[in-house]
Amino acid sequence: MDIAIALTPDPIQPPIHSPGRETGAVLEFQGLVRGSEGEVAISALQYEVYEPMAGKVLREILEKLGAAHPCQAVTVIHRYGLVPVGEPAIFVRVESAHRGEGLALLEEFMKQLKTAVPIWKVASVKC
Amino acid sequence: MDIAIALTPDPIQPPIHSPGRETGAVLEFQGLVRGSEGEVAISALQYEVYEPMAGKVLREILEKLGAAHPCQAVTVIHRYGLVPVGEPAIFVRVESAHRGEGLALLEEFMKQLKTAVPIWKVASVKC
Amino acid sequence: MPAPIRVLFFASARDAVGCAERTLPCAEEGWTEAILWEHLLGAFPALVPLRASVRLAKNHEYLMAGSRIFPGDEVALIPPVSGG
Amino acid sequence: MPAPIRVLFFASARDAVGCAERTLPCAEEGWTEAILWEHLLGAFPALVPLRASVRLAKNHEYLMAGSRIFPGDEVALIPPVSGG
Repeated sequence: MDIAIALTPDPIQPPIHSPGRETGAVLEFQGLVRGSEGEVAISALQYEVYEPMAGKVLREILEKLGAAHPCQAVTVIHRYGLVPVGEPAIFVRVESAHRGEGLALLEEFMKQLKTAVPIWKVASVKC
Repeated sequence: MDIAIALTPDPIQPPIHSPGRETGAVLEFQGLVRGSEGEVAISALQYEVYEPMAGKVLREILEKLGAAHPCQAVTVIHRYGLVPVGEPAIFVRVESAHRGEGLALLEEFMKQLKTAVPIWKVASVKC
Repeated sequence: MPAPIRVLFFASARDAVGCAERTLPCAEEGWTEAILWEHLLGAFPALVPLRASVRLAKNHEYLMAGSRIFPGDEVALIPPVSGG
Repeated sequence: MPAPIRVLFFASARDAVGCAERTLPCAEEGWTEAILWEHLLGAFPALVPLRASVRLAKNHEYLMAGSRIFPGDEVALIPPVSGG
């Protein structure tokens, strides 16, 4: 399974994608910063990342998940620093022969991301 | 839940999307035509659709799923006629506050699409 | 004389019958699903092997158990679908 | 004299300690996780309330049960994560 991981302080640009002839399912997920936290309107969230460890843990998670749910390619981009409301903090693309493996991998990946990858929302900017 | 449905003989152009301030998850799925059927290399699949009924059934499915898994907006585009290998036959976008509802809706939608919506792969074009 | 019912054939049903659309004269008091199938299989014997897998729709909705078909209705033969 | 260990503080751990990085002198034979925590809590009492929720990483991997920390290692305090 091809794995591409990027951690970047810049706005996420989903990379151009040219699926292979045997790709039957392309799933893309974007997690956007929402405009409120509890009852408070915000304009941005601040993310912090422990970059070398986050990259390593992301790769380990994806390698294990790729063995359980064989997919063809996974791309993960996580932004850090200040991310404005409405913009993606994370982008995930999964390419697979059939949608079942892709959905399973994406769902499990997001769960593990949120328990194991050293990335934090550290502050919000009020409107 | 906003529902947009299109059935088209033309290449699918995912519509420009501007999520609302409370959208936290955008999921996109594309089902592509794969380059082989069994052991045979193909260059395209021919889809047939019973258009008025397909549109109606798609809407009914999405309305029911939106009650079970509240999302903000769903867009479905299904292409018919000849769809070349590597191009999407279906595009689905789900916008929701959190990814859980979106993933549940997408997964269930694809299952019901494949059992209830009058669209058929009727022929393949060998390479 | 009552309007005929319009019958649409899709995918393998169309291939079996050799046409996409036909009309069938229908009694004013309508037909049950079973009677409709009798007429269909009588008119199109090639449908016999498809009978078990084909669902019927009336006016763009799957036929509910107990529904009747009346003159002027649009009926469609829906073989197992394979979209996506 | 052995190299110190490098300790990195993230998110709430950084807020509690007031800095992102410190060094701690470490004995040549290394420390168990329990001994490391003793040193950390002694040097940074503000970490006490975070102790239960913070995981430790060594050289970019979560510390395994029974692992030891040696001079020159990079240790990180990982409060509950919240990416995505």
